[in-house]
Amino acid sequence: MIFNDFNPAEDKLFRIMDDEGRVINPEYMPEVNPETIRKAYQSMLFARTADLMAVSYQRQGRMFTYPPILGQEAIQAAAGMLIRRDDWLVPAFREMAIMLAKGVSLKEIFLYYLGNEEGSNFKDAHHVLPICVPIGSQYLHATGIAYEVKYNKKDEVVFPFIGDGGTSEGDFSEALNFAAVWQVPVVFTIQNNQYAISVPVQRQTRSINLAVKSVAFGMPGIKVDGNDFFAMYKAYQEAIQWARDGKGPVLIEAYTYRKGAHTTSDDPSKYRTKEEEKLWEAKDPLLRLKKHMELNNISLMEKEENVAQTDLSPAELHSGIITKDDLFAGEDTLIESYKEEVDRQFIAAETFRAYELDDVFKHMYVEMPDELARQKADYEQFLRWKEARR
Amino acid sequence: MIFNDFNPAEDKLFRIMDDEGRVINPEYMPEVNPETIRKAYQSMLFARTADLMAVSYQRQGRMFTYPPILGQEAIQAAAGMLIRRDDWLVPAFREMAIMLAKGVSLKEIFLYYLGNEEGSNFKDAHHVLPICVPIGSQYLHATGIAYEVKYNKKDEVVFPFIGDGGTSEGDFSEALNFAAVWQVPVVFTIQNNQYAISVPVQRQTRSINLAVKSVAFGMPGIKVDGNDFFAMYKAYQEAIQWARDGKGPVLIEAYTYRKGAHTTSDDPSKYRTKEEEKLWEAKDPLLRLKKHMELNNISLMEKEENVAQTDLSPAELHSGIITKDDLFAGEDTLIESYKEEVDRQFIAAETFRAYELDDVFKHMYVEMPDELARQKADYEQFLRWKEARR
Amino acid sequence: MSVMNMVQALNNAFDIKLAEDRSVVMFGEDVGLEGGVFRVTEGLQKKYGVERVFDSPLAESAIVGTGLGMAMAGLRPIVELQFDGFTYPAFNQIISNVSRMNNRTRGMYKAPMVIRFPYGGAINAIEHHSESPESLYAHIPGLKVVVPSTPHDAKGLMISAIETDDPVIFMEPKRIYRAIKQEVSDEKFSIPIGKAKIVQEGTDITLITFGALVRECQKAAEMAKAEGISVEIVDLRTIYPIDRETVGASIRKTGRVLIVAEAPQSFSVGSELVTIANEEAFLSLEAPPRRVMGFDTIVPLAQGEKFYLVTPERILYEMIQLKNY
Amino acid sequence: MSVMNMVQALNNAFDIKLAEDRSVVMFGEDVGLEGGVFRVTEGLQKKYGVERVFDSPLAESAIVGTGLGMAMAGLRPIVELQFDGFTYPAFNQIISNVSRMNNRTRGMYKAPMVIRFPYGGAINAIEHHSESPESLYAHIPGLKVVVPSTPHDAKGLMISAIETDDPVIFMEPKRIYRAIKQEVSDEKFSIPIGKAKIVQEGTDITLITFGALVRECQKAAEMAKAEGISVEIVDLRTIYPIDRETVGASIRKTGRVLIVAEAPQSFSVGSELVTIANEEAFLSLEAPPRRVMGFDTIVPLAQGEKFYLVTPERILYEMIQLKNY
Ligand SMILES: Cc1ncc(C[n+]2csc(CCOP(=O)(O)OP(=O)(O)O)c2C)c(N)n1
Ligand SMILES: Cc1ncc(C[n+]2csc(CCOP(=O)(O)OP(=O)(O)O)c2C)c(N)n1
Ligand SMILES: [Mg+2]
Ligand SMILES: [Mg+2]
Repeated sequence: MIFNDFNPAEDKLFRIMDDEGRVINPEYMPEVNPETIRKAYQSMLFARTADLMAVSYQRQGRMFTYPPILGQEAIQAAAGMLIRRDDWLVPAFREMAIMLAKGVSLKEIFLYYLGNEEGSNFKDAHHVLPICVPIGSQYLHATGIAYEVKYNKKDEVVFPFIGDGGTSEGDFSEALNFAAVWQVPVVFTIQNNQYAISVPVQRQTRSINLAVKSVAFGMPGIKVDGNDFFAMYKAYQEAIQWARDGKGPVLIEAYTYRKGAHTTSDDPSKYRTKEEEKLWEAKDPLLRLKKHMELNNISLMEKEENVAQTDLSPAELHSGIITKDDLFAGEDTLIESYKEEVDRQFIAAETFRAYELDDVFKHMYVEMPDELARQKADYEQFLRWKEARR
Repeated sequence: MIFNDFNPAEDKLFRIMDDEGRVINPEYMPEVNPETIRKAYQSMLFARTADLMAVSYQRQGRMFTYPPILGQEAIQAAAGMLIRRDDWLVPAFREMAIMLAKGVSLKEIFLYYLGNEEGSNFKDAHHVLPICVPIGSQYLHATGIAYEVKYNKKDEVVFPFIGDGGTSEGDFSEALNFAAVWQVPVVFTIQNNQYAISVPVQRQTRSINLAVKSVAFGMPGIKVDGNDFFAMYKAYQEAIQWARDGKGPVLIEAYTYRKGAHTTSDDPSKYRTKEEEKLWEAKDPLLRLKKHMELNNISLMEKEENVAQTDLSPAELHSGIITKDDLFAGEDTLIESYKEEVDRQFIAAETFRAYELDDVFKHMYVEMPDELARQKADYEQFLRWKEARR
Repeated sequence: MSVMNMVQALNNAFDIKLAEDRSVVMFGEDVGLEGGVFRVTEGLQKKYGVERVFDSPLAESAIVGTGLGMAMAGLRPIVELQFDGFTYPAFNQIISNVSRMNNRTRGMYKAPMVIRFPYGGAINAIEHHSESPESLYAHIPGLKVVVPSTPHDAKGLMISAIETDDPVIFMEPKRIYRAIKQEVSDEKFSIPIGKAKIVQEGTDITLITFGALVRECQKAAEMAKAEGISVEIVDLRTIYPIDRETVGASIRKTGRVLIVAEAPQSFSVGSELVTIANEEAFLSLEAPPRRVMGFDTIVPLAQGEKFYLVTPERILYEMIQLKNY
Repeated sequence: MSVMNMVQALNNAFDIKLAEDRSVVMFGEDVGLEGGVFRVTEGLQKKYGVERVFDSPLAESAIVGTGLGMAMAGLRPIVELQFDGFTYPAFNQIISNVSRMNNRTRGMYKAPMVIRFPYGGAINAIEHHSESPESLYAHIPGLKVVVPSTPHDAKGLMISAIETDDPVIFMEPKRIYRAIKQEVSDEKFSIPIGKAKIVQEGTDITLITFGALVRECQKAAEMAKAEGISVEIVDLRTIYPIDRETVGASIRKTGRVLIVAEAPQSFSVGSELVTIANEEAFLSLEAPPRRVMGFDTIVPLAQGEKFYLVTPERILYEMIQLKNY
């Protein structure tokens, strides 16, 4: 069990791959075939493309705000590949990639940031909660959902997400405590991206790391290199197994970095250094997985399947037998196709039917009270007056 | 450092004395002279007397409610002997004994339970907060006070109290987190008396103990036998030193038992067994200290001072040289005098000036708004009308 | 039919719903084994098991927040907050999530849950055990706020509260938990949320009230009779959505209205009812609508409560002022 | 005198108080290094040091709860909650402790602290960033609730808020943080809490409002002039204690009153003002007092805000209804 081998109380960090993409802890390497790795990379690439485009839509004044996930793709790709359709995703607000993996459409996500509640009404996604803005509060919902799972003896696991800053909220602690007391199947993820807006994690807590908070509630915890796709994948595999086996909740700290701004209204240069950003640049999760694929002769596109599994040394790789360019030859074309897809989704969101007065009232209650109907009627009268005055 | 020797992560319990009053961990025995021990016992005896009488006043219908501290006297006696006048006491609601030690009068405590806010307006006590009923919320006040202490470079320590149940509230975690981040001088005490009303601590949390929650916030923690006066005394000595030295906060779990009911409105037989109660009866903190005093030939009253320091074996003790009765000869008389004092205080509370209309309004604001004056005047008009109708 | 007090009537409502609907679960501090500090859930854990009726750790935000999770996943939780004054740690979950999940997700996730707690003064309690926070909850869009005044109403309204798909704040007037006994049907029945009840008809003055103060109003009306004042009493039963029609009709009839409630008067249910009086019956008003309510202060500790609590005599006094306007 | 917007005026008030009183400290999420997400505290950490102006961990209950501790120990903390919708995790500390410490201890411990936050809609924000919770806080005994409408008022009221020994909820209308520029004295000055201001005199209708909507009312009054309606505008400045006298006098003069605010209308500041109109000016009322406020719904996301927000045109419409009553 990695949870035993990497005790957060000793501040151990679980990694499988180093920054150069080399497998440094092969005994923990999950069984993933090239196809899975390729899919992982592609999903990360898609998320990154969508993320960058979202920021640029906002810059163009076509969207109100957006919280980039840039740099946090590996965590969500790993979870996204392992989460089942019946499992529950309980996001905070920086989980675009795993929301996509769980069936939410980009159009819906864009619609939300275009200022329409219909963006939280997921048409195809199953068991995904909406974005939850009040920090920490979603963690309690996850514990409650997991109670239902256990109560009805279902084979489901609940996946709530939170940031490093969120661990300071009382709701975080209460949620872990209730989940542990009830022994319900929750895999709690902390995306520790080092900052809560401008506040670094060192001013957020004095605990040696965030995973160790699990000790306070009697559940396993582990600090994982969040930019290491394989480590995240393995950690989720074991955590999910634990939860599905009825052993209760687990806490995963995914140690990562928010490469972008907090949201499009934020300017990180106010509170962090270029040096720090450069340091983390080298740990970029896509870059690392790409390096790993190159080292292991895994191509971006499917055609290479027959070559796979052969570990080539970097020397061999550079000897010209298989060049880097060959392996990732299709990347630009792929990105172009992703961009087109993202744009299609964005335009679908932009051209979504106009917001109506009824949208303000319709869903406030399941059974609309007379009082709301009255207020709406009053407003309609005003609209008629306004129309007449023209 | 006992905090290193008794790591709560290994579920170690810090004890000095066994249930028979024998010193089992002499290396940790604090330097306390017989006079101190005598004072400790007497203060515990006074608290117990007052506590039992409070319950009986309530039974007589002379007081509305009361939460007994029965069984938790050693914790509060130890803290009470070490807390300085300038240190801050931040109680929950089951801290009668340490409130007395800090200068609150019994009259004031009774007045509070007689339903008068003047019972929280301590005339002689310095740096004592009022009883705080919303569980957990007082912990944050303590952290804030400690910020002021550090800010103004004062040599003070803050002593907040909470119950085992209270550790589940979000405020508990937030308070520890802020105190650790700010590195302020707080000695957090959890009185783990095994129950939160009817809910046993096993259903409150799954952590191996409560002291280990300190790990989540990066501060030392220790689980102490709360019925062992010496262990509590030693633990407080080291914790206070740590805090006063500017090393930040500390968490102490005092492992004890609520021998009485939750409050006078509660009936513990609904949720716990006679066997359990009997088991803990043997660990009674007064009984244990008494046994220790007898074993060590320390008398209840001062006259024996010359005899002290000589450790007599139980055999010697029972050989008739000094009998138990001799050492505690004055106990009944002492209890009688305590009872008289308690009764005097109770009567002073009972005969406190009558509650007036003005008491409802006067303190709601420091600067009373016109609106309140208006409401009061309206009511006075009603009173005049009522008077006239007679 | 059985004679029941409010505690028994509520317990009976839970019993009926627990028996017929496995998605109903109940929890909160001391709710399970002990049956709650007021014994409202007594015996239910024994009958339905610890999975369905259980104690939670001591954390109100978690009680409500996990309850919401359960509700979104398909259960119908009934959560207890131990006292009025301990509902506030859960305030963020209530206002930021419970009340708006349906709106936030355009109906994708509903929040069918009941948040119940004993409320109000007159039990000689310490601080935080005597509060009437209905105005706070009624101001929050997305909630229904219900307050029964009799055992019969408690049962019928609770059944409706459990069955509606909207979240309900259910305030139980603790001072009459056991004070009123009444014949209550043993069968399942429900009373609609959002409809007030005319407790007694009258022609001179309308008293609008709810919960424990209905009884005080009845006493005051009795006293007023001696003064020649004919009093109509409206028991709101539901604070939100408030029954504008019944309230308006009664005021149009009597022309004089006194609002009787226990909470601090400013920015309160009393203010809203004065507004409704204006909006619905302005031309019929023969005197300015009045409020007889708590002061803008904390409910005093036991010794001071006599000044704070609204008594029949004070209601009478206010009615006389109204009459003589 | 300098030309200042509200952000600058507030910053200036803090600067003055930090400079003259070492017991003043400021903290909250992102308040220190960054100067707050709206930059209201910008530059102050640099000037006064990290002990006096600092970032806290992310926990509102703790921000307020530790602030209260500091206040009891003799400091005068000014705490920031990042947005209106994030004040609720601190609700329990505010209602159960901050507002009542003075009362609980009969004056032994005071709670001189300012809890400040940006409030209100119209910035195209996501959920929880557009709320107007003044009615909730005004209903809580023991608090003063202050809302400025101009840079000048913001400075003067903030200085009073810091100096009073009572706890103050200070709501900053974020949509006019930078929208209004004005000459503001560089000297220290204060504006009394609890006194409303007549923004403009008029004879036909009284508009009662506060915060960002004062400006909208001024626009509406301009439009009304064209319709031959003379409008008096009362800017409350303080929601609690509310200035009954100024409000009452104005309504007695005009006989017609419209309350303009952004929060959900039921159980709101609007309801309280209608009540005051009745209590203070019943015999002068020529039409039922009206409210033009938010619906009883959540403030919609950006696309729906146009329906929700109170516009000058809607104010005008309501005034015409009032006039024609
Ligand atoms: C209860 C609450 N308080 C404050 C905020 C404002 N806010 C939004 S994001 C954020 C920082 C969150 O930091 P972290 O939890 O580390 O998540 P990250 O943004 O890094 O993903 C803050 C303070 C909020 N959304 N909710
Ligand atoms: C916020 C809050 N919730 C609920 C209560 C009601 N209540 C009073 S005491 C108590 C149990 C406290 O248990 P614990 O913390 O173990 O302290 P103990 O009573 O054992 O000293 C409860 C639930 C309260 N006072 N405050
Ligand atoms: Mg972060
Ligand atoms: Mg306890």
